[in-house]
Amino acid sequence: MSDLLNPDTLSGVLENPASSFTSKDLVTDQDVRWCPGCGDYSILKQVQTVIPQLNILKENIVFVSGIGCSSRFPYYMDTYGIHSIHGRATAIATGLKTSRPDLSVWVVTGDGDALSIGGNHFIHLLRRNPDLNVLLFNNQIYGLTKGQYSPTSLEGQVTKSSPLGVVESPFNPAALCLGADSSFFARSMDRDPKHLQEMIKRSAEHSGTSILEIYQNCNVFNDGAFFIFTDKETKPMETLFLEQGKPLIFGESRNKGIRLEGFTPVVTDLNAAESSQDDLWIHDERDYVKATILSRMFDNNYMEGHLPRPFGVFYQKDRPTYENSVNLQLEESVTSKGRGKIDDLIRGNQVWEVK
Amino acid sequence: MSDLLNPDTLSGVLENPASSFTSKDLVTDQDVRWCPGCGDYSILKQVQTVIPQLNILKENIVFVSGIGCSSRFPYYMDTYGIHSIHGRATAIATGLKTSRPDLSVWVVTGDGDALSIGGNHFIHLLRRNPDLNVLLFNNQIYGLTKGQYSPTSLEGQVTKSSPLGVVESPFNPAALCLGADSSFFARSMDRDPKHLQEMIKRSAEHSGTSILEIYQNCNVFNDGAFFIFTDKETKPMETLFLEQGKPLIFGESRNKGIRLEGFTPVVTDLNAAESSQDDLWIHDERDYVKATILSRMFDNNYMEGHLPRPFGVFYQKDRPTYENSVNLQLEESVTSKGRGKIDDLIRGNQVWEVK
Amino acid sequence: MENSISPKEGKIIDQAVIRFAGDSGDGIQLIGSEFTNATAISQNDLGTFPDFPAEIRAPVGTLAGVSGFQIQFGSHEIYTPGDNCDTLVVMNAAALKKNLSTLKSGGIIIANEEGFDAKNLRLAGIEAGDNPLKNGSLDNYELHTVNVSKITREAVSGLGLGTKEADRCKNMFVLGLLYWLYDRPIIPTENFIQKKFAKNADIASANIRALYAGYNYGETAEAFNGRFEIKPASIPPGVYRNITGNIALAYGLIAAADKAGLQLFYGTYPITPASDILHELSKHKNFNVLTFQAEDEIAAISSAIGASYGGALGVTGSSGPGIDLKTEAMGLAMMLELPLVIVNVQRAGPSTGMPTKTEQADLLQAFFGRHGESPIPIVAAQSPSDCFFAAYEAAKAALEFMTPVILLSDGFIANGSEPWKFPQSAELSDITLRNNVGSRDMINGKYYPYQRDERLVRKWALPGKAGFQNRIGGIEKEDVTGNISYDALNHQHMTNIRKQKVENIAAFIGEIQLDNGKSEGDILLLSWGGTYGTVKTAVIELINEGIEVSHLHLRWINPFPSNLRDILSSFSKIIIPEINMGQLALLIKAQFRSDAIQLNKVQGLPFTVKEITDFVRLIES
Amino acid sequence: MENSISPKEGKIIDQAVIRFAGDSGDGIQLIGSEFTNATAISQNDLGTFPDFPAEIRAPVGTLAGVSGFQIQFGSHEIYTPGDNCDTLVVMNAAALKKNLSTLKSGGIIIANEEGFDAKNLRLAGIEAGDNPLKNGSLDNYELHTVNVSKITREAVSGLGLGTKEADRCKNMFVLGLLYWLYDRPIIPTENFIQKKFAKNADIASANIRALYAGYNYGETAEAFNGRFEIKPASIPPGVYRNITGNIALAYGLIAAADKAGLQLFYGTYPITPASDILHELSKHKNFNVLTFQAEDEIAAISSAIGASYGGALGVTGSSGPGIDLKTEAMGLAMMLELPLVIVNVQRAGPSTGMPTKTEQADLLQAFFGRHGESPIPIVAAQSPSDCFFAAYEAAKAALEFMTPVILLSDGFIANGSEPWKFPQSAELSDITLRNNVGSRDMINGKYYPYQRDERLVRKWALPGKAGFQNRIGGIEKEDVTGNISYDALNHQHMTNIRKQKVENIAAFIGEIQLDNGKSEGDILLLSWGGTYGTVKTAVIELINEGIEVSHLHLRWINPFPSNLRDILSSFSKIIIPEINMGQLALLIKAQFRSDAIQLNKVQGLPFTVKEITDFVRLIES
Ligand SMILES: Cc1ncc(C[n+]2csc(CCOP(=O)(O)OP(=O)(O)O)c2C)c(N)n1
Ligand SMILES: Cc1ncc(C[n+]2csc(CCOP(=O)(O)OP(=O)(O)O)c2C)c(N)n1
Ligand code: SF4
Ligand code: SF4
Ligand SMILES: [Mg+2]
Ligand SMILES: [Mg+2]
Repeated sequence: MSDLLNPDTLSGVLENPASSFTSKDLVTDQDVRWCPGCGDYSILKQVQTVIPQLNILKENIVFVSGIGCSSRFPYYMDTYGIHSIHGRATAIATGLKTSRPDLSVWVVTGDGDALSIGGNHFIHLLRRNPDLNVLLFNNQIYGLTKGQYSPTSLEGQVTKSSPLGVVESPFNPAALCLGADSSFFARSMDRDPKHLQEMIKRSAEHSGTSILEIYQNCNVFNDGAFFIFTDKETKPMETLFLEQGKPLIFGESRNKGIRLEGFTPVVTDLNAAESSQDDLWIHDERDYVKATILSRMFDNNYMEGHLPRPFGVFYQKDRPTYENSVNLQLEESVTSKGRGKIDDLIRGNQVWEVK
Repeated sequence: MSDLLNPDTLSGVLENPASSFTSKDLVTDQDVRWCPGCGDYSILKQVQTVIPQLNILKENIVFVSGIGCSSRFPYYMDTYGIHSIHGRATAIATGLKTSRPDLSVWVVTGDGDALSIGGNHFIHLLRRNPDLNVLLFNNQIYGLTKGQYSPTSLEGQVTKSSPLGVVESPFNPAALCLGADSSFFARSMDRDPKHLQEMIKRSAEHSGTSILEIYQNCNVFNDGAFFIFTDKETKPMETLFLEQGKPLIFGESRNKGIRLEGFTPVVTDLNAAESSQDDLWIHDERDYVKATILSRMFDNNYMEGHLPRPFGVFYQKDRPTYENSVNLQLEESVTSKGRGKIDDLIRGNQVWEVK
Repeated sequence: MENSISPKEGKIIDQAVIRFAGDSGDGIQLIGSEFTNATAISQNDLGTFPDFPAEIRAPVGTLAGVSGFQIQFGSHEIYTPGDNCDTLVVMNAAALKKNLSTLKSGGIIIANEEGFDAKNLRLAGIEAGDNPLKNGSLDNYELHTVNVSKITREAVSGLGLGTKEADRCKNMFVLGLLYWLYDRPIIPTENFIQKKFAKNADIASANIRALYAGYNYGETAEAFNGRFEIKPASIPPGVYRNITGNIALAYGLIAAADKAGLQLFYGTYPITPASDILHELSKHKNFNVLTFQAEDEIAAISSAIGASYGGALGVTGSSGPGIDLKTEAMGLAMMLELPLVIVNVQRAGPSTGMPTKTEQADLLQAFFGRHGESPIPIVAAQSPSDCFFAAYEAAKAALEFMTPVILLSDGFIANGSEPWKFPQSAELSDITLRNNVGSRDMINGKYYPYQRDERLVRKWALPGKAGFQNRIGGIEKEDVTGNISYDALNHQHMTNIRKQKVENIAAFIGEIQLDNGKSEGDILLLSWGGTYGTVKTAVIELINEGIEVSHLHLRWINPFPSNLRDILSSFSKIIIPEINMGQLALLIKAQFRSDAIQLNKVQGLPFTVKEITDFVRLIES
Repeated sequence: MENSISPKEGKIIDQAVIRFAGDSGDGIQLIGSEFTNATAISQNDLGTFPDFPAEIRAPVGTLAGVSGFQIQFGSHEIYTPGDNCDTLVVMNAAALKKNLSTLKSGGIIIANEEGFDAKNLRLAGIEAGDNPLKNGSLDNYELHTVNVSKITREAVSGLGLGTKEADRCKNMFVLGLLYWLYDRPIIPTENFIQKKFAKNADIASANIRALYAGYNYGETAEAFNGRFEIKPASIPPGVYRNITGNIALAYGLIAAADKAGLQLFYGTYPITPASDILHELSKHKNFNVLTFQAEDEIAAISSAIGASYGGALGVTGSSGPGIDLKTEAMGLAMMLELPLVIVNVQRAGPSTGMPTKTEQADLLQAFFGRHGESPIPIVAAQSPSDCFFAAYEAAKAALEFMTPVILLSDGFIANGSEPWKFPQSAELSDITLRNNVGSRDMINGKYYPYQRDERLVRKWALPGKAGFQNRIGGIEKEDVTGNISYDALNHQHMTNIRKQKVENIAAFIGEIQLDNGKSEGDILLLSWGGTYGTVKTAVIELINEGIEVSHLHLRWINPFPSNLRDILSSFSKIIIPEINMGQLALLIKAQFRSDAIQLNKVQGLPFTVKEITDFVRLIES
């Protein structure tokens, strides 16, 4: 909210000239308690690598998380932080950001935390669009509670709570976000540090709620869920990295391209004589319908003739942020009515005197 | 669940040979307590008109609602019914339908009940896809609590809780449903009885969760929110009625058509010499991308050159219902292991005897 | 403003209770509040209570559609809207049927004749032949049947209004008549009408004509055997206003935030009867008040916790069902040791219950409605205007002790109103914040979020402050450092600290004083929350009768005032009247007096003074 | 099965406590349960308790990563896992550091030498020079340092296993050694291994070799001054199995639904320590058990309510934070008067607290954790095997009284195990359903959902039954008809009925008997829930010492047994030990004995027997 309205909240910044800091400065004295080999380690590292490059004052950064393995994150970041309760990080962060637009607020959450118990806050967050950076650790399992299926677990997946296989069909996070008017959706993975770093940067730069879905390996309860996307062997054919303004190309020797036949994405062999790059689908982050089609490139990777899984920024849209709209109203009412005076308020407009 | 598994639950049906009944048989002795002129009256009437035509046994029908003006509905239907708590009707109905697939379960909910407090259950309902018929009374306001804005209220709308106008952008229910993998979404309105009846029938016929969004006038707290779609004057130009396999046509004398230029819907004047009906957008309920584009024909109707608002079935998809998948697993395990014997279960596989 | 029409001699009475009743559409609440203002200006003390129909509007003319408004006013102090009324105004048959039981025998009935026609009788479920205005069933009341509609139409004729519009002025006719009968100033209402219909002169003058028509009807019709005069009350001198509980509560929050120099962040989800707090606060953005209408109550309290973490005064408010949903996050706030005010405007439960009716059955939930040992301070407002001070105190305690505080109100005081000798903001006690961290709070160069002062209160290092980065969370933490800890003795230590910290608030509250009566003796009435006015009135009556009874009223319930035990042990009988099945009683029995006597009522209604006096007489004899 | 290796003479002792401790990856829980089975087969009575690390696995070798398992067994009845252990097995330095305090002085330590190398010492935060195995700090214990890894590798060599795989057999070596030391049968474990690794013969034989290697090490190494023999316990004859609380609870629910001929619908959301109930139930679909993993706890209980409305036995289960979220829907179920079991496996709170630790601090929440007057029956399981009967009783009461019932368990008994002389299903009492509506339930041709029998219980007309269509809801309703009603006296009437209905369950419970001691006297220990075994053991000890003390244990807490008042009034001192700050104590003080004495512990751990006996001696003297 505006300085005018609440001078002291910004004191921290004022007192401190922009101090630059390194990744090391973001490490806390707490020993990291994830299982050896957990994908969370990589994500933590990439976040600690990227943040110093964003020139934000360290003291203006807040990490808010829910409950889950992923949600232990704030304890490992030497910033301000709240390790809250299951599913509510998004709601807490919305309140914080609305009241303190000057802060850089990050949400760390899991597929269960964000999409199961936190689903309602999640879609309303997207609708309101405050400027939060949401890191959604998707390991397609409940890690902390030791291996029950989550809303992103695959049909048929055998887990502690689905001995005969999951019967529900999983959420498609990209599609869900687009349907809820997300202004920024991107996907990356724990095992591609460079890409992950870039996506973290993009998320941070976006003004409005940015959702970064990160495929994260839970090597204890759902090991290998994403190997097909991360293994040298399979990665080239199974992953499609999106770049703004560039054609959709993938494959060992980037020899495969994707065309749109009507609304249907079709894979073409770029080596084949007849085909050319000219008629390939050109990625446009601003195109909602294209993003929708990308979100539907989500089919079971063990199916014949399936499409590669897209990674990168699916969609980005400029929308007013919630905190701006709210605080604008606040400031306008100050401008129009003047800063409120308690005594006038309490007195109201009809009084009488008893002598 | 299958007869085999629980014989007594079906007793009602067995005792009673398929009894036919009329709309009157659906009326209860409770006097209807909505405000005079409320759109809910029409919806109640259409539901009571359609249901007898569906040849379901009256005793197999259950109406489940949350809290809200709309949610008083079950008290006015002489079927089984639960008037539950705010936002939870969808979850209660899911439990009921999963345990009792033999029943015809209907959910009556409001824009606040379903999309605000009930948002999480709503999207998970769509993901699981039990065979429920959801009637979503959208009046873009909280009626029962006397006029606060809802998640479907328009930006700028002045309500008791937004004296300076709503700053949030509303949910787009159609888009939200598509994003959450809805298998059936349709839209109708309280003031078009014929169309509403048809849509209720279509919803009931769909196997899986059918969402029927009904524009409903709250003449006390949000009067006229939909007049532009319901008034004789404006209706022809502002509404687009979808028919499977038919071109998108609207207007006074059905003289306007909609073409797709790439992904962009464009209005064409059918009287104009050059244009013909041949290149018009043909409605296909099975086309997800087209449904997505339809869902985005949602812009502010007071904007220049805006598109008409679609009504009818946007999208329908065949997906296994949750209760079928669940009960299939249940029956399979009975077939494979045989009906469980308690004594074997309790005994387990390692015992010892103390003499 | 002053009264233009000189009062003709009237029968002098020292108090009166009037009840207006009619269809939701008849504008009953409006004339109720106008009559209230006129009465306030006449310097009578007063208490009011609106009796809304259930939330959904029922068809016109039906019992379910009846809306009522009751006011008690007098030349002495008034603490309740009164038990039964002296004068009952009914706009239709349903209104009479529903409210006759509240009229004293011999009381005055003013009935709108048209409201008793065949149609209205049918809608009220009365046989056509049984018109109570005609069948003598009202013989032992003073019945005045007035053809309000007809006279009103005549009065406004010539202004070119349709009958529908004309009939909308009926309520003003009735108001005018009551102004005459009870000798109230008419000008203020005239001004009010002018302002209200500034944009529509005809409607304005129509209403004003109707108002005077009613007044003159009284003057001329000779129907009434005289009018009444109530002398100004001898209440403390000063400037007064009339205020309802919910508005006072909203002002109390704004005043506290303002005094503390913080933003007020109100995260909430609409629910009866708490919604008016949201409505009021949303009007005052220029006080740096931010209202957040969340998607549900969980997000509501969570957003307030987030705002508190950022340095705002976070507040959340709801009623029964919504409070249930907040309990998990309340536990988090308690664990984080962040300031937060949780407002519960209690309504009749359980479950959805009777949303428009009052109850005080959420006290034990406030104490124990969370898993684990999760102590949270509790303060309960005792009257409409006290909602201001209770809210201010709750916020002050939350900020000064870094803790969530539960503020209990109820539908009765939230919607009820009373005159208020409002304070000046300068008189409000200062609020000392814990957010001024500095190097002195460092332990060799490091800041630990759970360092505590002698009262066991931690500091509030706000994001933006360099070098004070800290992480807090809901998992059990090591004291001082705040690091996650599963250590057995640390858990016991933290459990004790969280308990002790709340008990330390007793010093902040100070000792409690008896509200009335001797400091020791036979009977003590122990009340809390919204029953204050009724019990106070009952005690005054009893003492006047010569019955020896004292009255102690609790505003802080957790912790209990330090001298509560002493006071309770000074009386041989403790009577605890509650609008529940005995919730405070359970706590008092467990801790102080196992022989406490319960007086309970769970009917969605406040106690009547008579219910209390009768019970005490019973116990006493 | 029977023991193949004939027992060599051993020192005869009548009980022992062993604690296995190592890294999460060392397979401690596995050998714990195998040792338990072997002990059970030896016909000793026993009690076990696993001591899991906090939920997230910490890096290997760290204190945070230590996993433990304790078992007490003896030739007499055993009711707890024991306070301190006689033998402590540690696989690494961290395990020793974390658990040494639990070892009796002079106790046996069996240490895996390799687990104390430089790296492991560092990880455990021990100076390289301070290796406890070498620095004499363990002198007053009987220390056995064994090079487990080395011997194990040798034992399995030739099977072509990698060192990693070979080392995975370490736990079997240790198990074998303990089998020798305490003379347990080895064959059952051999069979178990065969089954477990059926698909991988090498791994199987490697484990078996390691097992025997350990056994033989004891036999040959001469390291131990003799082995121990514990004679079979003189426990009631019959067929026994070993069972944990969560499994027993799941079975109890299945048995109840089966007996009632209903589907069991379990709607839940995973949470420690309740998740195992879901895991177990999801395996038994062929018992017509439907498990629904909901999106959150609100949907979990809501789905169960829906299933109950449809005629299933609806059950929902969770722990602290999840229970908070269910409170609103619990109020609805109470209002609807539908059968529903709400399982709360209590963990250490408040807020997220310490999820893997135990506590019984949710009792008052069970009573009062909902807005309004919302009475719900409460039953608390008292031991692992009692979870079966408690669950069965809870379900029976829910179905026969058409009410939600809260079933309290806790992490201690949920994860702990004990031998169980399990019942035959035929012995389980019948369950009489209320769903058989017929014409006799019609009032002139109409069915009203809130007609009641003499116990005030309504009927359960299920959808599908023609002519019995009915609507029920959470708004206050008129008795009998169930129509929405805002009538004041009806609300009082319904409030009383809902209260009375729960009290009527006292008849169903029957009178309660003392667990031990004289029927009147000086001291009564009053316990509830998971403290049963500890208090029982303490009382036996005290009585043997000649201290006069009696023991009463409550399984039903709401309503209290009808004869509770009489029993409590027969003793001069009532001591109430609880793993909370005094929750049952508050209720007992309020209703029966304001002088009750509290013994409270909130450390995430159960009481030790000694804590109880010490306290009683203190009070007694
Ligand atoms: C209200 C509540 N319900 C349930 C839990 C138990 N719980 C903790 S984390 C979690 C899910 C973890 O899954 P996810 O969010 O995907 O995070 P991950 O551990 O996989 O990183 C659950 C069910 C809880 N702590 N609180
Ligand atoms: C847990 C809870 N929170 C809030 C309320 C108050 N409440 C009742 S209905 C309602 C919203 C009604 O709006 P909608 O769902 O759109 O239904 P409508 O009345 O407009 O038909 C609210 C906020 C409640 N009853 N329970
Ligand atoms: S359980 Fe899975 S997600 Fe959690 S820390 Fe371990 S590997 Fe990572
Ligand atoms: S408030 Fe609005 S929605 Fe509710 S009954 Fe009245 S008109 Fe209908
Ligand atoms: Mg996960
Ligand atoms: Mg609505």
